[in-house]
Amino acid sequence: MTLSTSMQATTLSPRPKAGTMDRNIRILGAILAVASLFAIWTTLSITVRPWVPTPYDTVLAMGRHLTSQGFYANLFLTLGRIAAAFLAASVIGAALGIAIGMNRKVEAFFQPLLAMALAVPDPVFIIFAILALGTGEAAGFVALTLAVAPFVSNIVRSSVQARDKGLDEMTRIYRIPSDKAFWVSLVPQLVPALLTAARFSFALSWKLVVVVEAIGQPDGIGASIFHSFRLLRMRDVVAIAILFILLMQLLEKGVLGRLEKRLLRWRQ
Amino acid sequence: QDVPEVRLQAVAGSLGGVPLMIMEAEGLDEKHGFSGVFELLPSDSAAQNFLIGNSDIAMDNDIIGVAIARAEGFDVTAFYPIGRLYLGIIVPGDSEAETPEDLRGMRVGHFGADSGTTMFIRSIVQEMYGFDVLEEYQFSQLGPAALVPLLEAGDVDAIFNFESYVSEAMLATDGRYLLQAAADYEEFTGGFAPWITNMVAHTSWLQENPELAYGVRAAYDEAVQIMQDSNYEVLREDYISSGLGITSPEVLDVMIENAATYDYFTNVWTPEVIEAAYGFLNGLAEEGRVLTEVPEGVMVRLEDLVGEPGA
Amino acid sequence: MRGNTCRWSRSICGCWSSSPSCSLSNTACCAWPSAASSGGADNPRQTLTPSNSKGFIMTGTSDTVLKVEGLQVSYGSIPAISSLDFEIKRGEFVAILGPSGCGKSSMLNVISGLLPPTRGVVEVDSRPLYDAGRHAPKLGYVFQAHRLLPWRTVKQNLELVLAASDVPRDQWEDNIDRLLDILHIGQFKNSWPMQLSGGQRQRVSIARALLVEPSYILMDEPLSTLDEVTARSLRQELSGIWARTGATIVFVTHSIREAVYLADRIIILTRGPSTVFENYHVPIARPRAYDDPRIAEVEADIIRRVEHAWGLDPIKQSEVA
Amino acid sequence: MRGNTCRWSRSICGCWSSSPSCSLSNTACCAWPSAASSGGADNPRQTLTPSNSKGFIMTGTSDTVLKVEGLQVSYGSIPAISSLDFEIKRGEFVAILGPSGCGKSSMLNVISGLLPPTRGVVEVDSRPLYDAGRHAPKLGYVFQAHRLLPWRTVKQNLELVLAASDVPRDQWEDNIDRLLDILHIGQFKNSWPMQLSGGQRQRVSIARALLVEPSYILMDEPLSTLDEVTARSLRQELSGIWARTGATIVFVTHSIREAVYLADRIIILTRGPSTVFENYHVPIARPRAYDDPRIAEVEADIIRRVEHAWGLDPIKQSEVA
Amino acid sequence: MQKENNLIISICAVLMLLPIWWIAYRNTNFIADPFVVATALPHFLSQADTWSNIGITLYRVVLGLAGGVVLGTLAALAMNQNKLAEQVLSIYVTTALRTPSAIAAIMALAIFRGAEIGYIVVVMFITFPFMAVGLRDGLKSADKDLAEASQIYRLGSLRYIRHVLLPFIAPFIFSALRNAHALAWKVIVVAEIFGAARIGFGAQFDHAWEYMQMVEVHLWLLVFIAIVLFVEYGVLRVAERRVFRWRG
Ligand SMILES: Nc1ncnc2c1ncn2[C@@H]1O[C@H](COP(=O)(O)OP(=O)(O)OP(=O)(O)O)[C@@H](O)[C@H]1O
Ligand SMILES: Nc1ncnc2c1ncn2[C@@H]1O[C@H](COP(=O)(O)OP(=O)(O)OP(=O)(O)O)[C@@H](O)[C@H]1O
Ligand SMILES: [Mg+2]
Ligand SMILES: [Mg+2]
Repeated sequence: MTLSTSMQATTLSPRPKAGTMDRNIRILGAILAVASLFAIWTTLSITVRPWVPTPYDTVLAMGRHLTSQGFYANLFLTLGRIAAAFLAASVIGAALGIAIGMNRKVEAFFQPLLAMALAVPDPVFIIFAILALGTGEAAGFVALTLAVAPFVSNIVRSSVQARDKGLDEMTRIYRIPSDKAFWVSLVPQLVPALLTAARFSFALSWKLVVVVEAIGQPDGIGASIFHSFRLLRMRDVVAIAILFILLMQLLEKGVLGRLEKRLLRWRQ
Repeated sequence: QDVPEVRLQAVAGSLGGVPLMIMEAEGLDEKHGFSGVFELLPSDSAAQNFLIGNSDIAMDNDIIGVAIARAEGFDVTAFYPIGRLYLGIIVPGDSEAETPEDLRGMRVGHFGADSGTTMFIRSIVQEMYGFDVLEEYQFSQLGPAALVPLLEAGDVDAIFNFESYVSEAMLATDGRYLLQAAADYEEFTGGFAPWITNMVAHTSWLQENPELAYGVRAAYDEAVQIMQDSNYEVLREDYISSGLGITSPEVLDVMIENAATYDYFTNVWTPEVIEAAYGFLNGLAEEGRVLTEVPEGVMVRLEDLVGEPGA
Repeated sequence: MRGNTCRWSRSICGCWSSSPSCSLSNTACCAWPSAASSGGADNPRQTLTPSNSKGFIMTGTSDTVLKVEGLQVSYGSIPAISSLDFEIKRGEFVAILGPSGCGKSSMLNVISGLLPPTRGVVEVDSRPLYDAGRHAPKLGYVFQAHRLLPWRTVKQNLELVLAASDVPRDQWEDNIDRLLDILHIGQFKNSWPMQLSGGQRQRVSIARALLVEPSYILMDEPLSTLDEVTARSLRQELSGIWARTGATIVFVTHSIREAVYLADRIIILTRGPSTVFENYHVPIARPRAYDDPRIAEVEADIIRRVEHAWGLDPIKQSEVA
Repeated sequence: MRGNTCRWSRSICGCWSSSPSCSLSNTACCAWPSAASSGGADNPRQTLTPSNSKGFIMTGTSDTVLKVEGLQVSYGSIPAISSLDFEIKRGEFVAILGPSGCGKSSMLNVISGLLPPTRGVVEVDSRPLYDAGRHAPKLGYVFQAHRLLPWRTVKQNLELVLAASDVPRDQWEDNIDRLLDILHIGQFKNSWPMQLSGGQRQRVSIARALLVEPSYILMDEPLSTLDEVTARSLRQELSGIWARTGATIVFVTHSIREAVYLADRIIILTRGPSTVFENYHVPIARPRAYDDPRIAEVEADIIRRVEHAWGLDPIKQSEVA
Repeated sequence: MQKENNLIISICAVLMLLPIWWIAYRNTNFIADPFVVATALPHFLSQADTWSNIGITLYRVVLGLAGGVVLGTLAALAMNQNKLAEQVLSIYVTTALRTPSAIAAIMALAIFRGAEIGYIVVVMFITFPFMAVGLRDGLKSADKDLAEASQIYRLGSLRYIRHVLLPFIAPFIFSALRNAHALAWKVIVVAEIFGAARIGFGAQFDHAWEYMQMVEVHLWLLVFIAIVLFVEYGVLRVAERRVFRWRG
């Protein structure tokens, strides 16, 4: 494989009918992926019985959940928790990441703390938060935020440090007030990193919410999954997980995907 | 050596492990024809570990769990009882509550609606007092060990827990049983109470190793005998208290007192008891929350499954 | 500062475009009187362009607005500028000539306050550069690389600096349009920088520097990426703008002819680490014509001087294939 | 391709530096015979530089190596090049002149295969550009912006392209050193691009293009950021390199004089979306001297033609302040 | 000078935690006395057992993380090169990304029957999508100009990736690596807990937790933090400083 051939694929291919081609490829890709996943799943469900449920049982279970009241209540509860934690972690993490990236002193102060925060196993965060704050919503929220924010700030920090310093100088010369310069010069440079961070934070929030609900909350999707697991109902575990994963995927594609398209217009 | 190996597991910190500790310390395994590999596992992973076949016999499964596993296609069965219901609702000494009914609307800590402890307490309260704790109590969920500080800090008004945490909680809060599952239910039914833990193994293992199964059973009987003979003072042995994670002698005092009062272990495994236990399970299945059906063979007598010893 | 604004917007609305209808004393589109000129008699322009109003930005009696003394710049331990001394008067048009890598961009960065000097004094308006703070004069800087924000269109890039200036908002649109027209890039107002050619980007950068109505304009090879015809037209425009606004311009270029055509004085630097090789006063009266033979003469003269000073091997024309 | 390598390394080791000790027929440091020249009689250079060995890269009988027919380039729906037709002969030195934004860089990008044409044919060595594949000729490209890897030192940047070429490793160091010396940036061999001035970066980019011993060299305003003295020296070097290596050079510039001095032919483009305005054969025999009055004459002639064609308002010298 | 100042600040930040710890200890009943923990530390560290547990977990993390990084990088590259691959892989990545760690751990336990490889696979499975997403986003922002230059000089894919692309996305790689590394430690703990590990850091930690041996819990946490800090300052920072020398 030479560079020129591989790059022609990305930069040189003429794209007059890109629309339909793209669509076909997307559909083909989705089919390929889903089919191969299905094959792997089926194989596992035969070889690792009864741990891995059969796709058939799982689909039935999905149907059952989709028609039950409790599922939706849990769904919205968990979504709410994820949204709250995701927002808080993204905002705090991004703010911290920017501060650290801009200033060596701030970096020197926070970097070891962040590294430590990253090191603490999630269950510890959660349990300590519950012990300190009681078992209300606050504990889960604080634990999630504490656990996710350092990840976000790491990503943002790297990007801040890689920024184009020439643009900083330009804004200084033209006396663009620093708050404005922040929004028009720095933040757009960080957009790719912020989007990555948002993806990260969204994904981690979900992973953690499962643990939080398993350990400290009697309700929500995570609790349902763990409850099902305790009862060894693997088909329910997988069914609930898949349903929720699909929903989250829709949300991410819909919101983040659209945002990305908008924010990166200038790159064409 | 040519003595076959048997891998036995119990949940770390639970009383189900005490017979194992005694077997190991007193050499009861060799005496009964097997060489034991004893493991105490954290509660999060104990069930998985047994179900995937990483140990031969688990000492800490309740019959509800066995019924669930069987229903889901795991060929496991309980072949001997172990622990009585050394669990219940504990309140601090200054609590005004007298019966579980008084806790309605109050904050109660437990470690999961799907845990054996909660399920037993729930169905017993349902039967004795006619209400569902899951609906009437404000639950907080945390691991069994962490519930004790929670109660001590006053974050909850009561907890559902099992020994030795019961003793720890009593000591820490000068507390008492609001409901002692075994004693109160026996009193209510006039004799029968389900037990909590069992010796559980895969059916195939039992069929392949009948002598070993009998050997383990005998070793357990002897271990229980040792405890009862010493009036549970044997729990003061270092290897047991450290195995249970008890550091203070005061907790031990409470525990030994509780043990003497409520008797921790049982080896009554008669068809009648098994019958009654099936009845209990069927009751749960009718209600349909944790169980929808009671599969065959949740409990077996070795005599029925593999024939008389030495046969 | 209202006066300032008006002065600029007038020049934009009336005189910047070199259409024949624009006479030099045009005051039509600004009510602010242009007659109030005073001071700065030293400046040869004064006598040539009576309508220039630079008297109004003078604040002291001294008309030395930029003083560089013993300036030394090192990157790490490596010197880029060894020692510079020069002064620039208010309203002067100074060109900087120097071999590539001699420290011209570094010098502009010091003057603009972006780069702290390693040693030496830089005074702007009689204040040490770093004391200037809020009083720092308004600066336009055409960087050597364009430094446009790629995520803002041309118009948005320009609006950004306008928002930070004190040009009233209702004049933005007009000023932008006129300036882009002068620079022949009117049709790219709504393009992203990525969609522009090299020369077009550079012209947007020039527009940005002029838009903020600066009293100092630093330009780092602003016309180097433009074709001759466009460059000539822009040189002429720049000359006109300078004459009308009274701005002080420091203009780095590699085109000696351009320097001679535009500047009052050419500061010629030595090879880096640089010092001032010569302060060359351009002996040609204004108005000047780009193809005036005197300009070619002066150019040749300067070439002769620097050829030796910039220390390449003497050029061997005879050997060229 | 061994011959190619040798041809290049010879020129680097002996003749690129314009030291007086280098005679044009130098063969001292390369054992490969230089006498085997043939073909390309059309090329005026052939008669002037007998040692040039370009005959060896000719593969067909036609000496048209680049053919552009009906080339159109649009970005989205906006046309940048409306229709270009021209041919370039093997070993020709062609300069491209055109107003800023007319599509010169776009054209080089098409020729180099980076940008697919919207319409039209581009043939290199009689092969459609996109069929060339493995046989694609070796290219050196001096981009308008330097495009150096900021995380590699000058030397590392150069070694990277050498590693992808077929220059034997034991010649790298020498070739790099000589070329950097020619470009007067020998002392920056171990600097990061960030530590270089604009002109220095550009020169590293030139070094990169020449190092790979290309048979085609595309240059997009390579000397625009250099001072006059350095630029003159480099023009001369480039001329020499071209003569000795037989490379085909397409050279975009805004300096008409530079174009006249260097090129056999100047393709003058119209304002964008561009077409060919004129194919201007430079009527001056080689060797040429940069300050030859004939060059100034031709320059003035071209200026006159394009001034009108490039369609700015006629320049009003008289109005300049 | 500057560097020393920053070091002092870093140390202050860490030291500042000690009084906070002490205050927390005084005000809660589940945080251990820092002095008791400090006294227990030497003995804890002198036990061979401690080190063998750390060793086994380190082994799992290193192998799993290495696998995750390689897999994630390959996936990101493939996604960047080819639309079809992007579509297929993005579904795989999403699936892995959204699988709760505990479920992954349990499944791996069931599939690999508690074998060592199971833990490694879990770490790999959980870290790789994060690596892939981080890198893909980096690749998307890759500089087209430099790609074109590489094409002109026919660097070939390998050289292009090694010398142009990788350095360009290095900031993304570092943040992805940092995060994947932290995640790996978190996951291994969950995997060891739910995967019924006998030895290893998570197993010991869980064990201590089960018994509410808070001193022990704190000791393990300290070890944990020490390791991650070591990787941050001993490995990542050093590498970062080398790789980003050119920024001056
Ligand atoms: N990526 C792009 N997207 C849209 N339009 C573009 C893009 N690149 C160039 N153009 C437009 O195409 C035209 C030609 O651009 P090009 O860069 O080829 O000009 P040029 O002749 O090299 O100019 P210069 O001398 O200023 O470098 C310009 O009008 C420019 O605005
Ligand atoms: N950030 C830096 N770090 C180290 N050295 C630098 C840095 N910037 C510039 N230099 C060095 O300082 C010297 C002067 O650079 P400067 O950019 O000021 O030159 P210049 O006169 O503007 O050149 P040009 O005409 O090529 O733009 C050069 O030799 C350059 O290598
Ligand atoms: Mg410069
Ligand atoms: Mg161009």
